[in-house]
Parts: sequence; structure tokens; C-alpha cells
Amino acid sequence: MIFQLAVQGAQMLLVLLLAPLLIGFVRKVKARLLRRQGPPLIQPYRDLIRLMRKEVVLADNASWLFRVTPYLIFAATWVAAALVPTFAAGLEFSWTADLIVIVALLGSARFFQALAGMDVGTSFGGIGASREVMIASLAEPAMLLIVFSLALVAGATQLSTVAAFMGSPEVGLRVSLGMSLIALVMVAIAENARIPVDNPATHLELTMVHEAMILEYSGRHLAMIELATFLKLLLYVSLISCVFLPWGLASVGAGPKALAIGAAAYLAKLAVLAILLAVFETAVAKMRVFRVPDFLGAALMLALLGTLLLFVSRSL
Amino acid sequence: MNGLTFDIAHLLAGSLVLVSFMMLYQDRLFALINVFALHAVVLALSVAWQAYIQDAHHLYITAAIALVFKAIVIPVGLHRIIQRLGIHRDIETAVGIGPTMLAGIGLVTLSMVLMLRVTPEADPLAREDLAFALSIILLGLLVMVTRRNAVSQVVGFMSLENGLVLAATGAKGMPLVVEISVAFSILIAFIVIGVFLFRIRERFDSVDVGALDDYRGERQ
Amino acid sequence: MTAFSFNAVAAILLIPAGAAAILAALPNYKMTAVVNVVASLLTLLAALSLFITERPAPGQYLIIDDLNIVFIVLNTFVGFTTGVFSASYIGHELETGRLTAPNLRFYHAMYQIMMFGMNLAFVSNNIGLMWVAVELATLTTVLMVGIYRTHEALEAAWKYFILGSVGIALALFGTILVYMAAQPVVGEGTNAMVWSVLIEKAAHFDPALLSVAFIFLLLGYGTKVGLAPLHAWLPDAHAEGPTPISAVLSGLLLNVALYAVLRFKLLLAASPEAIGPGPLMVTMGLTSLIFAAFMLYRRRDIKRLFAYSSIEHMGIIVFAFGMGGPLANFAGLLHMVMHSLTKSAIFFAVGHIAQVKGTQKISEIRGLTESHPGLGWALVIGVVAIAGLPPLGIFMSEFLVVSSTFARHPWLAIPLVFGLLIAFGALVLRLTGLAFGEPRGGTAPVEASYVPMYSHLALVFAAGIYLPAPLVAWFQHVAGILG
Amino acid sequence: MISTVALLLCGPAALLGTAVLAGAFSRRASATRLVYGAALAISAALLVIVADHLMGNPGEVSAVTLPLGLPWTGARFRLDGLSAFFLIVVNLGGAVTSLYGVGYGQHESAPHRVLPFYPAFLAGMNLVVLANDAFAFLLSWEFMSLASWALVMAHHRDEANRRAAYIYLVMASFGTLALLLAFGLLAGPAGTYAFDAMRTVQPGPLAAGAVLALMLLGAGSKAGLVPLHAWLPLAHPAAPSHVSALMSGIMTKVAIYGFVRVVFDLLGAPAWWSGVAVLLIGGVTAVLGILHALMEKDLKRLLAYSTIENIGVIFASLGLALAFKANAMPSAAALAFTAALFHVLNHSFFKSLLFFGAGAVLSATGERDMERLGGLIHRLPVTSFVFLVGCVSISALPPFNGFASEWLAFQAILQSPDLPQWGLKVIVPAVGGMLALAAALAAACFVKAFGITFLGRARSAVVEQAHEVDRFSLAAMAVLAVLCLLAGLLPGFVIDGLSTVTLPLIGDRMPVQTAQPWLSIVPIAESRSSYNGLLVFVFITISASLAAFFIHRFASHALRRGLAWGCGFDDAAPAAQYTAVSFAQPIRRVFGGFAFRARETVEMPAPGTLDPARIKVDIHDVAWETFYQPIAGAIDFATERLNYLQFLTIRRYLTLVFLYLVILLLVLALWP
Repeated sequence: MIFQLAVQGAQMLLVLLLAPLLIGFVRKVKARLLRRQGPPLIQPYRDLIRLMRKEVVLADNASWLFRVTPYLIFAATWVAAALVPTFAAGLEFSWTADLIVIVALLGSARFFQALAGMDVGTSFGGIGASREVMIASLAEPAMLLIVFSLALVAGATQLSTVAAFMGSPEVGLRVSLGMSLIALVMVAIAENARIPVDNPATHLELTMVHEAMILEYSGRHLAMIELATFLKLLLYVSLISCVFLPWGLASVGAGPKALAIGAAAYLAKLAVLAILLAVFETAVAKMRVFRVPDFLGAALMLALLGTLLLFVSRSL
Repeated sequence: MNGLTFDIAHLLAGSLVLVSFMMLYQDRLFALINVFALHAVVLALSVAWQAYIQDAHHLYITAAIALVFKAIVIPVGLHRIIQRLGIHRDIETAVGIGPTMLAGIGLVTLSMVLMLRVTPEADPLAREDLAFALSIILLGLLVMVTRRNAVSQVVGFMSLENGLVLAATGAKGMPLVVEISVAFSILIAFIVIGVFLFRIRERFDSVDVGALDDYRGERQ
Repeated sequence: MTAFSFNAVAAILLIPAGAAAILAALPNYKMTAVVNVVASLLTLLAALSLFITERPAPGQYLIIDDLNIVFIVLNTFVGFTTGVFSASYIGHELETGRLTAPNLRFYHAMYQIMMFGMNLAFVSNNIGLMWVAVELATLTTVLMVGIYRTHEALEAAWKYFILGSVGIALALFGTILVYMAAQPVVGEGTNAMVWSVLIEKAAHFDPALLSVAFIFLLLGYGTKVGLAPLHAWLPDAHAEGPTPISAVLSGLLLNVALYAVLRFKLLLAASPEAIGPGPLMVTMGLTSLIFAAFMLYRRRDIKRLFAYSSIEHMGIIVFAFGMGGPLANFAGLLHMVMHSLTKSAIFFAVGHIAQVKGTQKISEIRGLTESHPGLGWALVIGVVAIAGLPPLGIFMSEFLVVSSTFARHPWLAIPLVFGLLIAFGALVLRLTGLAFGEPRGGTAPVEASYVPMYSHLALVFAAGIYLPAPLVAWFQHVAGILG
Repeated sequence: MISTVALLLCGPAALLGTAVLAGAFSRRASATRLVYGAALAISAALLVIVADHLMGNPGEVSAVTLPLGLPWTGARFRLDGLSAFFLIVVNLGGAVTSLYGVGYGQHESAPHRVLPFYPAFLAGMNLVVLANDAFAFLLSWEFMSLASWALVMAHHRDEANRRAAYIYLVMASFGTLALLLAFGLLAGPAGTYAFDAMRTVQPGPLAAGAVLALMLLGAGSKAGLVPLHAWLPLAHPAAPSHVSALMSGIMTKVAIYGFVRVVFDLLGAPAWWSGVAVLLIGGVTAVLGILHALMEKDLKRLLAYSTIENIGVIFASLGLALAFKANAMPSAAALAFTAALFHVLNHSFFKSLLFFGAGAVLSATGERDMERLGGLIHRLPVTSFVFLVGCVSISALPPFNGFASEWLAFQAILQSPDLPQWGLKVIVPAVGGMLALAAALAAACFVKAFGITFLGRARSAVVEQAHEVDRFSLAAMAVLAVLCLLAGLLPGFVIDGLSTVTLPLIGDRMPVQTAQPWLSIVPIAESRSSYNGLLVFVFITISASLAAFFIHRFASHALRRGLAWGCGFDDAAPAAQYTAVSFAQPIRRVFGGFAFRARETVEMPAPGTLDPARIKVDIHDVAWETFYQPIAGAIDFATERLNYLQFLTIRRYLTLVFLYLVILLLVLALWP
């Protein structure tokens, strides 16, 4: 019992600590791909600490909501991230929330972020919020359809169960799973505001989506939001890895040895996926905002197709 | 009843239908009124004949009413109205004479068909009489709807009513026949007076029902 | 006991007749109004006494049976309330000078003669006598419709008169045909016209004759019921006559004609080979309903609007009786009673409204619930009732008609519901304009007699919630008679 | 011992009495407080009675027949699980609304047009839920419509309100006639109108299909199913706000009660395709409703449209339940059915809350148009907070109640692969996608609603002198906000309570939830799916406060107020903010094309001139243009043509009579 709780706690801390590292790694790889030196891996940590130290410049019009939001966003994202199996499945509190809840938690984080964007009353906040909800209104259904198809294969929306099933031999190779994987990747890109949907490094307000919403944030508030963003990326990466590369995942109530193996495997998966992401992002260019619906529409269609295929195949 | 009486009754009833056709044919007011007078006379005869063969004496009263009131009073009154009103002699018929006659023939056949479906057990005289009466009624209606002029419409209505009286008298031992004929005479008097009244009240410049209808309920 | 009860029947006829004679003699209009009300009240009491007294055996001329008692009581009751209403209404007319004292004398006398005619039509056991009575009632109303002597009034009266006379003639021919059919079986003489005798022997009558007879009777009396396409006289007569007469026309005279049709329907139903009256009546009912429903939309005159709604409801009633069966007949009876009460109440309200607003044009009347709450809400309740909304009586009858029809002949229910909906839309549309919005038109306070209209509405409301068991049993029995 | 239902009937009776008294004394100054107070007391009493009944003997059914209504049937009333649940919905809403009304009613300009009808409206809804025969049901149903019509007509000097009320009443009557036909079929030619009798007979497939279709027309038109929804966004906002809350939050639920009562209770075993129909209509309604809501800039109309969306969600779950029931999968059916009823409860909570908030904004600023609001969070702190709670709940975000019911619905959809029919196999996931889409759009919609109304800077002067509303209104809103949170944190209790409804209607129930460890909910098995709102809430709070604590402990506290970043153009006018329309523009570009043929046209100024370029958007309500306008046109045409018959001459009328006579005689002559 105590051990289980400890493992759960370890996982929470792990995701918190790993998230900036993942970002740093991605940036590093991208820089290298562009033949640049690139910032050191620990740069994100430094950024966060510096932001913590800086004073907060609050817009005159900002309300209490604006100041509470960063903590809400951070908390929701952290909890969501902590509920995704990273190195071990079936943790103490894993049954608190299934995949649908995790998606919804991210949804509530986004909800408040959009509100905060509109709170100050500048046009940039409005731009960001309206574009964000438009993207989300397509990404969320796609995500839920992916959840459906996973749940239909594994017969559960409980991530541990899904992972266990995907690890088991009877899963086999399925077209629909491939489709959902592609869809999931596309959704993940959109949700994390990565290229080609959005450019995390842009400084041109009119092209911003995510950045525009948090344009007014500074200091410790910004640090919270940044950290939440890092956590979100980590969440999606570990989600993909635990569902589609479930190997080495420590099973329910496993001993320290299995856990160690799981952790090692997890780090390896993270590295691989981060590299893939970096390569992809350097390979493609950012698309215009109103191409995004087509992009996500494709994801939606893929997910729906995958689900339908499953329904059909199930009856055969 | 023996053949002769039957034939006479039949003859009279038939000739009433014939006179109705003559009315359909008329297109001048005076002539129409005269023909109607003839219609009334024939009716009086047939009613009297019925009274005789059924020896129902009260029917003689009906006959008398028909003779005096319809054959004399009303036509004279209508003549005077027409002169008083000085309305032009021609009847502008809504439908041409030819089609009207054809329609009339159709109506007569229709009434024949209807009445011949009646079981033969019924009193044959009643059947024939009814067939004729029905045709007269339909013809009277036809006159009413094919004439524009109020006077001729009144005439049509009266011929229709003659058909009723014929039917009523043809029905053996039907009570209230006299009262009914009286009531109808009063009704007709009302109508005639109405036509007349509208004239003297200076409300309508002619009794042409079309003019009378210019208001037509609700103005657009 | 028999003696007294015969007096009751006689009273129903004699009180109006006598009152008519007196009224014709009286000069003062206030007094005539009072006498009129008193006479109507006495007649009502006499009618009510029919319930408690034992009935006479049907004679050659008069009859009291379950069927006509309903009609008589309704008739005398509405006659009474209308008398009360007209007392206040006519007073206003006299002040505004639309009517003169001699007019009024004539008016009240005619009113009583009309009541006499209608009562006679109800109690008569002799189809000839019934015919005479109906015509008497009709002709008196013709005279009263024309009482304003305006161009429109005379024209409406004339139209009513001509079409009515044709109807009279057709009905008479039908009556003669019935006699001809009966005479071989029953034998010559009055007996062949006594309804209670006919109904027993009807099975042996000649079916073909009966069928022709029924068509003439349906058209003849149907003209007075106001069934499309024989309705032409009805809207104008309602719109141009004095409002009490509109109320009586809609509330009573239509019922009289309907009653006659029903009597002959029974006769025909008793003879199996004859043409079925049901399909004819259903067709005419649906035609009138849908036709009137559409006509409601383009009406500009408030009284003409409700006249058309009367046509619509007569259509529903005839449809119900045409459907037959215990449920539909019950609904038909209920609907007839409810319609009489509601429609007369509406006309009471409309009469006062037209007086205070000084116009009958719908477009010039607005926001009544603000300018004259008493009248406005009465109108709202009345229209809500007539549109068949609960918790008022007409809802129950329409509920029964529609549901029972749909269960038996779904394809008949569709046009029925269609017509109901169309009419509903029109009525509510007009109501919205009349009762709500920025008040328009005269806002002078009105000394209206609220008692008649609200008592009617209260009755309708009560009936929608609760029908007393004896009344129900009564109606069910009558519905049984109607087959 | 007086039976429970008889006791309950005293409630509507008392309400009607209140209505009569209110009609008599509505012009007194004290009338408002008294009437709403009485309504509050009565609703609360009813609530207590029902709760006591459920505590004591949940399964028990108590019925009574009064010598009223249809003579040979009598007015029958009955209390079973279903009606008990809806009684709770109705009276909880009624009580809170009355509490709100005590304060809000003070702003009413014409109390004498509201007070008499408000209690009558409540009484009508209670009676519908209790009625046990067709006549009593329809009577109460239409009475409910009539009372609400009068309330919509309350501010009758406004042309738009009159139009709304007119359309509403006509649609209501249309629905009633449809229900009437349905009951006619169920009652049969003999006319057995008692529900108990209808339960015993199983209609044939054709009749059953007809009844289902008629119920979709009848109950659907009142609930607001597309395309019968057209009246709803007109009528609901036209009424005073607390009445809007009742109509949107409660009356639509009564409509759903009618549908469930007939389709699940009286109609007997369903056919599988009936599930398909309901599913599809529900999904389409959900998506279209929320898309329309997104396009709105009138706050109350936005809420009305979002009601349509939630109705769609509920009907989709009901359709799912039908499909499962038809295929003898009782446990899955129970899950779907529970999801539907749970959402009914939740929606009654947060939709009332949101309409209260809109009413508060309206009474504080006199504005419904979001384009003239903004920044209210500074002026109305409490209202904005509770409104935010409502927004979060209706957007189906954990840990609030909206999410719990939607989560159950998704769990039910996940049961669908076991369905045998291909049609269902294909349609269910599609509908699931629609529901997900609707949920996401709802979140977007309420970001807009809250963001434009309460956040940002004031767009008009009215906001500047806005003041927080009275304490009664605030109390009512607070109560609902707490309920929203509780139902989200402890859904298990609600689900177990609903078992008394599902057992008799479905024949099965969801597994007992309150026995689960940590009060989490587990529809089928923990290994499959589970959700624990309480823990999620606790975790979020803990981690948020942890973060706050660390920040407080280690980070700097310095804070400076400054100008917002404007690319160097400081102090841009408030007009420069995003408006409701511009906020919805991206989504309009994505969905507008097919949903409502939205067209955007940009008018560029002539080169060299300085006047601004304008963008014009025209949006069409497809349902309105496809169904209502043609019908209206047809009626107009028919009246135009027939109207000639009013203006004929006497001779022509005679001709009509004559022809009719001849035709009849011909018919007779040709009679066999």
C-alpha cells in the first residue's frame, strides 16, 4: 500500500521533472538539425526559475480570474499527466480517471486559458482564444473517437487496461489502430501548438494562437503556464508511448526491478518520440490558420474511419 | 284508379314541365311573366284535378290560391313593378339559352332516373308526379341561377314553388298542404315587396341583384 | 301530474307567444327590455321544469324526449342570458341613435317570436310542423338582421332571405318526400308525418325515396346550419345584424337546424337500404371545417371572423355526428352545447367591444386587455375556449372526436386535425392583435353587462374540468339514441 | 392514511389557488413577495413529500382517481419512480426559481401579467408529471403551454414578443394534436384512455411506429428537437428571465418526461429502428443547436439555443437506451437511460443557473446584447462567479456535473459494438462523434458567453453603473452552483437514486455505486472504466495549492499594474476588443457553410478613399426556411384563393347551392 502510494508519488514528481527536459531535448535536436549549437538541455529549467524571480506586470484591467488561471491550468494538466501510465501501469489512483477524463481535464485547462486570454480585453487575447476554441472544437471530437476505437479494441477506456491489452499478443496488427495512431499524432500536434498548426517560438502576434492567449502573462504566472505546456507535451508523448509502444511497462503491483526496467524503457521511448517530433517539425512549415480545420478534419475523418472499421470488423 | 284520370293527371303534370321549359326559353321579362301566369294556371288545373280524384276538398282552396294569387295578382304586380322601375325589357341572361335548355334536359332526365329507382309498389301517380315535380323544382332553380334580373329570379323561385305544390298535392292525404301554400304565397309576397321596397327606399338604383351585391359583405 | 307537465310544454310555447303580443303593444323601451328578460326567464324555468315533471306521451304534434330536452334547455338558457345582454346593449344603441324606439318595440317582439319558433321546432313531433317552426324562426331573424336599415344590413338581410327561402323550399320538398315514403306504410293523414310513428316503421319505407328526401333535407336545413358551400348568408347576417342576434344566430338557430338534420338522420339510419347519412355528413363537416379555417385568415370584421368560426365548429359537430358511435356522438352533443355557450359569450364581449371602440374593424382594435381588461380578458378566455384549449369544455369534445376518429379511420383524422390547426392559427393570430399590444381605438369606460358572458365562460370552464354524472349519463343515453 | 399522490395533488391545488388570488390582488405592492414566497413554500413542501416517499418506500406506486376530467375515466394520478424523479426536477427548479423571483420580481414592470400565471405554470408542470390518463395528461400539458404562453406575452407591447408568443402557442397546439393522435392510437376505438389500460395492450409494429413518430413530433416540438425548435429561441428569451429559466430548464424536461412515459412505459417493447430514429434526431439536434448558439450575440437566445443542444444529447442517450432495450441488453440500456435522466437533472440545474445569471445581468444593465456588455466581472463579482460555475458545468468539464452525465453517455456508446444490427453499428459511433463535437463546441460557446459578457473591458456605458443584484437572486444562484458541484463530485448517489426509475422501465439497473471505494462511479467494471469526480477535485485542489504554496514560498511577490500590450498602440478603445461575432468567426468559417449557409461578403472601399472596409455576414436558419416559410406561404396562397368566395353575388351563391344539389343527386343516381 505504502509502496504503491510511493510509486504514485514518484510518478507525479517524475512527470513534473521530466517535462522541461523533454522540451529542452526537442529544442536541442531541432537546433542540431539546423546545424546550430542550440541551448543546453537544462535551459527550460533556467527559464522557469528566472521567470519565477521576475516581477509580475499585470494589465490594469486584469481580474482575479486572470491571476487564478495559471494555477488551475497547471494543476489540471499536472493531474492529467500524472494519471497517464509512464513507467508502470495500474498505479494506486489510476482508476480515478480514464482516458475520457484525462482528455476532459486538458479541456478544462484550455477553457480557463481561453477565458484568461479574453480577460484583459485586448484583441490579441481574443484572436488566441477564438482560434484556440476553433482548433479544440475539431481536435476534441477526433480525440474522443480515437478513445472510442482504443476502447473498442481493448474493451476499456481505462489506460492501464488498454496498455496491458496492447502489450498482449492477441492485439495483432490492425488497420484501424494505425489510423487512430496517425489521428492521435495529428491531434497531439494541434493540442500542443506545435508546427505546422502553431509555432511555439513565434513573435508575430497575428500568427499566434497559443502564444496570443498568454501574451499578457509574465513572471511566476507565465512560469506556471509554461510548465503546464511542457507537461502537456509530455502527457501526449507518454500517452502515445503507453498505448502504442507498451513494451516494458511495469504491470500492476510489480516489484522494484520491473519498475526500473519500465523507467528505462520509458526514457528510451521519450527520446525516440522527441527526436521524431523534432525531425517532423524541422521538415514541415507552419500552415495558415484556416488550413488547420482541414488538417484536423482529416484527423477526425481518420479517427471516425478507424472506429467504423472496428465496429465492422468486430461483427465479422 | 282508372286509366283516364291517371292520364289526365299525368298530362297536366307533364305540361307543367313543358311550361317550365318555355320559361327557360323566354328572354323578355313580360313574356316570362306571362308564361309564368300560364304555369300557375296549369298548376291550378292539376291541383283541382287532384282535389277531384282524391276528393280532398281542401285542395280546391290551394287551387284557388294558385289561380288567383299566382296567375293574376303576382303577374299584374310584377308588370306594374317593371313599368314603375322602367327597367329595360331584355333579360340579360348569365348563361346562353342553348346551354340552359341542354342543362334543363339533363336535369329532367336526372330526376326521372332518381324517381324511377323508387320501388314500383309505391303509388304510380305519386312516382310520376314526383318525377315531374322534381324536374320543375330543378328547372326553377336553373332559372334563378341563369338570370341576372331580380324579377326573373323571383319568377324562377315561384315556378320552383309551383313544383312543391304539385308534389304536395300529388301526395295522397298530405296534411297542411293548404297552410303551406298560403305560407309560401306570403313568402313570395315578401320577396316581391322586398324587391319593390328596395326601389322606393332609393337605396338601389335598380333591382339588378348584381347592383344590389356591389357591397358584397366585406369590402376589400 | 300529466296535466302539469303538459302545461310545462305549453308554457314553453305560450310564454314567448304571449310576450310577443304584449311587447308589440308596449311603447317604452326600458319596460320592453325588462319584459323581454322576464319572459325569457319564465320560459327557462318552464323548460327546467321539464326535468322534474313526468313527460306526456308523444302526441300528434308535440313530443318531449331525451333528445330535445337537451336542446330546449340550452335554447331557453341562452335565450335568457342573451335577453339580459341585449337589455344593456340595446340601451347603448338607443343612446347612439342607431336604433329608435319603434325599432325596439319591433325588435323585442320579434325576439320573442323567434324564441317561440325555435322552441316549437324543438318540441314538434310533426315534421311538417317542425318545418313551419324552423322557417318562422328564420324569417324573424331575417327581419332583425335588417333592423339597422343600413345599406350593408339590408343587403345582408336580403342575401339571407333569398338563400334562406331556397333552403326552405328544398327542406319542404324533402319533407313531402318523407311523407310520400311513409304514406304507403303508415297510411294517409297526419300520422305519416308524426316523427315518433315514422321512426318505428322507417325500416319498411322505400329506401330510394328516403335517400332523395334526406339529400333535400340535408341541403335545406344545412343551409341554416351554415355548412359550406351553403354558408353564404351566415357571415354577413352575423356581421350586420345587432350583436344579440348574432349571438342567438350562432348559439341557437344553427342548433335548431342541426336538430332537424339529426332527427332525419335517425329516420334514415333506421332504414338499412337507404343511403348512409354518415359519409354525407362527414364530407360536409370536413369541407366546412377546412373551408372556414382558411377563410378566418383574411377577415377584417371582428363579428364576421367569429361567424366563420361558427361555420368551422358546425363542421366539427356535423362531422362528429356523421362519424357516429357513442364516443363521437357524445363529443358532438358536448361540442354543440359548449359552442353555443362559448360563441354567444364571445359575441356578448364583441358587442360591447364594438360599442366602445366604435368600430368592428379588427385592424382598428388593439390592446384590449389594457384598455378594457374586463372585456379583453373575456375575449381572451372565449377565444382560448373556442380554439379548443384546455381547461375549457371544447377541449374535451375535440379530444374525444379526434382521438376516437384516429383510432377508427386514421385517414379521416388527418384532415380534421389539419383543419383544426389552421383555424387555431388564425384565431390566435387575430386574438394576439385584438387583445394585446399598444391599445388603439376608443378607451372610454364601458357599462357592460359582464354577468352573461362570464357566467357562460364559467359554465364552459366547469364543463372542461368536471361533468356531473347525471349529465354524462344523459348525454350517453342520447348518444346511444343517435346510434 | 391519505395516499402520497393525493397529498402531492394538494400542491398543484394550492398553486392554482395562489394563481387565483394573485389574479385578484396582483396590483398590490406586496403581491410579488407573497406570490413567489407561496410558490417557494409549496414547491419545497412537494419536494419534501417526494423525498420522504423515496426514502421510505422507493419502489412503491401510489395512484388515485378523482371524479374529474373525462367522465367515464376520471382524472387519474399516479406516483411511480419516473414521476417521482421528474417531480424532484420540477419542484427543485420551481423552488429555486421562486426564491430568485422574490428578488427579481421587484424589477417587473407589469407584475399583474406575471404573478397570476407563474403559479399556474408550476401547477401545470406538476400535474403533467402526475397524470395517469390521456385526458388529464393532455389537459395539464396544454394548460402548462397556455400559462407559459401568457408569461411570454407578459411584455406584450413589444412586437417581437407577441410574434414569439403566437408562434409558440401554435407550435404547442401542433404538438398537442400530435400527442392527441398518439393517445388515440394507444386508446383504440373503445377509448380506454387510462394509462394502466394502455400498458396492458401491445400495439402492432405499424401502430407503434406511428406512435413513436407522433411522440417525436409532439414531445419533440415542446422539447425543441430540430427542426421543430424554431419557436424555442424566440419564446424562451421573450419571457421574464426567471420564467425563461423555468421554460428552458424545467418545461423541456417535462416534455422529455412525456416522451419517456409513452415510449418507454406505455408503448411496450420497442423495435430496434426506433432507436435509430431517436439517435439520429438527437445527434443532429445537439450539433445544430450549439452551432446556432455560437452564432448568437443575444445572451438569452444563446442560452435558449444551448438548451436545444442539451435536449439533443438527452434524446441521443434515450435513443441508445431504446436500441439496447430492443436488443435485450438491459444493463447497457439502464446505463444509457441513467445517463439521459442524469443529464436531465444536470441541465435543469445549470440552465436555470445561467438564465438567472442572464437575468441578473439584464436587471443590472438592462442589456441582453453581449456586444454592449463586457468587464462585468468587476461590477458583479458574485454573479460572474456563479455564472462561471454554470458555464463550466454546461461545458462538460470535470469535476462538475455536466461532465459526469456526458461521461456516462460515452460509456453507454462504448457498449454499442455488441448490438446486432448493422444500422446501429454504423450510426452509434457517428452519433458519438456528433456528441463529442457538440461538447467541444459547447465549451467554445460558453467561453464566448462568459468571456464577452463578463471579461474584457466595458463595451458600453450601461456597464459602468451596474450594481450587484439583490440577495435573493444571489442566494438562488448560489444554491444551484453548489448543486452543480455536488452532483459532479458525488454522482454515485444520483445514479443509485435513479435505479428506482430504471428498474420498472428497463428491467435492470446500474450496479450500486455508493458502495464503491472512494465513491467513484464504475458503470460496468473497474478494469473497463471508472471516474471519481471527488478525487479529481481533491487532486486539482491539492496540486493547485501546492503550486501556490511553492510560488508563495520561493518566487518573487513583486507585482506591477501596467498597460496591456498593444503593439505600441496603447489604450486601444474597448471597441478594439473581440466581439461575440468576431469570436465565433473561425468556427463560422468551418461549420457555417453547411449548417446555415453562412455567407461572408467583404465590401472594400474604392481605392484611395478612407472609409473603412466592411464585412457582412448573413446567416440562415435552414429549418425555418425549409419548413416554416413554405407552409406559411402555402396557407397564405390558399387563403388568397379561397377569399374570393366571400365576395360573390347572390346569384353565384345560389349557383353553388344548385350545383351542390345536382352533384348529390347524381351521386344518389349512380349509387349502386
